[in-house]
Amino acid sequence: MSNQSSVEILTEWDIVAARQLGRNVAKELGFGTVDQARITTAISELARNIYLYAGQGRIEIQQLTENGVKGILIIAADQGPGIPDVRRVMEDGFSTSGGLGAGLPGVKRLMDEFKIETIPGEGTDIRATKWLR
Amino acid sequence: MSNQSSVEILTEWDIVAARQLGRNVAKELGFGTVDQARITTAISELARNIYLYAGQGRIEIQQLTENGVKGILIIAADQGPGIPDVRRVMEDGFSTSGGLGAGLPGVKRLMDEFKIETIPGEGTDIRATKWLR
Amino acid sequence: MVHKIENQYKEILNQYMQRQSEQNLYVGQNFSRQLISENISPEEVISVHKAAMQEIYKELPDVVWHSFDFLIEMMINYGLALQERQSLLQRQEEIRVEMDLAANVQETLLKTKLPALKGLDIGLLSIPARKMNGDYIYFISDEEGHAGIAVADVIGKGLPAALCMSMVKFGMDSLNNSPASPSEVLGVINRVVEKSIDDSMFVSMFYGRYDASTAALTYGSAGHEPAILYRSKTGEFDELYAKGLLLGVSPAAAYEEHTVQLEENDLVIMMTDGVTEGRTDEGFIEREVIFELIQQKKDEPAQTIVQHVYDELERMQNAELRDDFTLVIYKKV
Amino acid sequence: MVHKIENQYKEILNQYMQRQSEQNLYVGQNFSRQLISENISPEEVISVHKAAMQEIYKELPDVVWHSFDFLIEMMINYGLALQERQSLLQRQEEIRVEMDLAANVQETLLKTKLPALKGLDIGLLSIPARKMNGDYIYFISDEEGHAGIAVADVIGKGLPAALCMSMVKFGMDSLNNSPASPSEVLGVINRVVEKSIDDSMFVSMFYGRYDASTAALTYGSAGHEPAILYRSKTGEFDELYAKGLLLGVSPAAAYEEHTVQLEENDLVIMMTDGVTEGRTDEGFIEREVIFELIQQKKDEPAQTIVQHVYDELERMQNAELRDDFTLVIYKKV
Ligand SMILES: [Mn+2]
Ligand SMILES: [Mn+2]
Ligand SMILES: [Mn+2]
Ligand SMILES: [Mn+2]
Repeated sequence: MSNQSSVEILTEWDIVAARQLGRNVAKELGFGTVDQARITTAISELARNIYLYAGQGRIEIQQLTENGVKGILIIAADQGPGIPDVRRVMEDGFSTSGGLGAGLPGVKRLMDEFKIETIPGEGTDIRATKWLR
Repeated sequence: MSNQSSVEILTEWDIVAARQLGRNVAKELGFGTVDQARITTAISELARNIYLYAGQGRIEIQQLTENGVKGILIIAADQGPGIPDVRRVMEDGFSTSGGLGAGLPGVKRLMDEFKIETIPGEGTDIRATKWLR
Repeated sequence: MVHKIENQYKEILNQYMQRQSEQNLYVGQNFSRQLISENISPEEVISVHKAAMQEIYKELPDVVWHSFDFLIEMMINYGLALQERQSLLQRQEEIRVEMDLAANVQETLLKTKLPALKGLDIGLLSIPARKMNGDYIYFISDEEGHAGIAVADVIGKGLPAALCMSMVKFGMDSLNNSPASPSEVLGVINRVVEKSIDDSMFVSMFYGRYDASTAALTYGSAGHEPAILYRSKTGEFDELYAKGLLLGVSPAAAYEEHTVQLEENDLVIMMTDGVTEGRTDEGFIEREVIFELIQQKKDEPAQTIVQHVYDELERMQNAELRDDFTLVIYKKV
Repeated sequence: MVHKIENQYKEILNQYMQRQSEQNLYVGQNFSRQLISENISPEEVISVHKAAMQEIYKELPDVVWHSFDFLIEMMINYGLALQERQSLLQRQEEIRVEMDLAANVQETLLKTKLPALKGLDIGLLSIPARKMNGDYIYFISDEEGHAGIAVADVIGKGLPAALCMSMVKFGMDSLNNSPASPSEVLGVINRVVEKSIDDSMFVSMFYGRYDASTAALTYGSAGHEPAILYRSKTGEFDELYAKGLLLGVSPAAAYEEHTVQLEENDLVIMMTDGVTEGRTDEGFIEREVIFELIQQKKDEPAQTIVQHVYDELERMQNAELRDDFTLVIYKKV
């Protein structure tokens, strides 16, 4: 079962809209305050990456149910330049040492599952899931 | 100019007494709440080290004035077994990875100046200073 | 500066207290990144928060202020852990610089010269999984048209493997550029390895000696991944297998050698297990997949074939190399 | 578990709210260590704090609860930074293990056999400043009573230096245990180094060849710290200086050699600059200090003298080695 909705990311305001959408869904699913804030932060980070590096893209939020467990899936998709060196971007300290924010390792930590597909010149597709414990 | 007072460390209660003495002096000198808490934590750590590893010793608190700048000096002295490998004890992660507390690197970070003298079998003398900015 | 932060914080908090909107939380969170980058500790954040609340809501009961004081005390150890992160990041950077330098030294140390041999087109690639390479390619050649090509793999990765590899190189150097027969070469290196490294370290090696005048390839193996011979005429792939213990196991080990006759456009494919033991989410990559990749480019120069195989295998594995990857292809032209 | 923590927290907070004593803060701070060790993030602490306050002080106005919500949002990035610390600590531990393993490999790789020579008592010590040693001692000896003793130092420390050193070892190995004359040995190693490493890496080396039948020592140096000769009869210390470029600078470099005649109880002291360039808080340690230390133990076995010098110099420097430390003393007995 899945239930979806999405936000196009074009301006910085859309980041806020994506956050709001994610927080609403998370709340509705029954996530506590701290997890709501974590899910929202992950969305914020992904939306900001689209806004800063791809120019435009889309954040999609899906409600999941698997084996009776509910969860939230964030999809961040863009047709931007792609990430040339994924290994490096996923390294600790690469994006955070300057305090630039959580970076992709941060998103991975905030969520339970994380998957990235990127093709240089074609775009990036990131999927991150958090399950309701 | 210096003004001193001290607490013998024999029981865990004495750790609290040393903390109280340090916090009072820090407050009196004009340190803010956060710095008071940091100085107190440093004292706590040093007193706990004495209590745990030397069995007994002394925490001494001195008020300092140097070139018109006020400061607080903590002296932790014991006649315990000494520290066989100071280099290792001052390494990050050595004492903190198990969440055992700030350790000596923590004390060094909480204060502005830090000096350690230790002789195996004879004891340890640690001096840590924080200046009022 | 602290004053500026206090004012900014009060401003942002005040906005949020007026209206608990996502917008205001977004602004707050962005501000928290700035605080981290300025090394503001969590206990300071609580302290600034308390001060801001005191200005905005003077009338709140004392229990609220005491509660913040308690939080400040609780956060001191968290602040220390964060400072530790800073110094760990710095230490990590220092190690990275040292490793890069060491990888450079290793590269210069282990460099080998591609032989220019009539009738043989050689392509090669050796990519370490981490900083330091535990795979190794070594060429020997003489004036009379003989070329020796060795591919070796230290069991293990990283630094310890890289240190061992320097030994193989100097063992090969001691042959003074005379491409001897495989059983001789493997015997010499086996004794060097056996003498110089401890019992837990082993090296596998495949050695082929090509004679340009007869187009015959004589090969031997010390517990190494067999090479593959692609027959242009039939389109078939044959294993070049030879019996022999890993280097370093026993000083008395003996090494078989076999000879094959190369025909025009035949390919000899030497590699390490990093090529054949790649894994995707679905499991190991089948040998047939690699054969397929080679066939796709068989009419191109050897280097193009090598690069194609690497690119495709890397893509299948999501750019995650689990082991050092070394591939040498030579083509009889 | 989370429930247990919430209850404990409420209990401790409640105590503090009743009485703002140092005792209660001490209990709270000890509890915060436990929270960190259980990977409870700062945003969770604020959340637990808020819940506890809500239970104890239901009647507080909404602004208080909003204020905690804002703090939770502010702490998320702090929590992430803390998780990063955990993975950095783990990574640091992995690197430590790899370095230890590499240091072992290096030790086995570079091991050299002390020659048992009539009339010569040898003591030695080589201590790296970091994990990997960039100093090196190598012995050669033959059946006819000749012993070659080399002490080398790669310019630089750590990993890159250690990798270079393996090259010196294999260069020495290529001499096949025949203790040739210093100018020959230094010439051979110079060409190996020049060929194999890049222009930024140099090695200094002192080489002495002792002839047991005549008690003559012939020595040469490639830009290395001069050795010292202690004359037992006069109690004087003489420098054993020989002209020669660092190894690796120029393939054409030539190396001088000189010969001295050893008398009974004379000491030859070979070392690296890690011995002479030790520093205390007061500045460099004077050579005379080292001479003094040697004289104190001159009648003891060579190993005792070496150990005494190291122990005393280490003590003077507060156990902080700035450079690899290598000392070889041989005594004519
Ligand atoms: Mn390997
Ligand atoms: Mn391998
Ligand atoms: Mn050195
Ligand atoms: Mn040195």
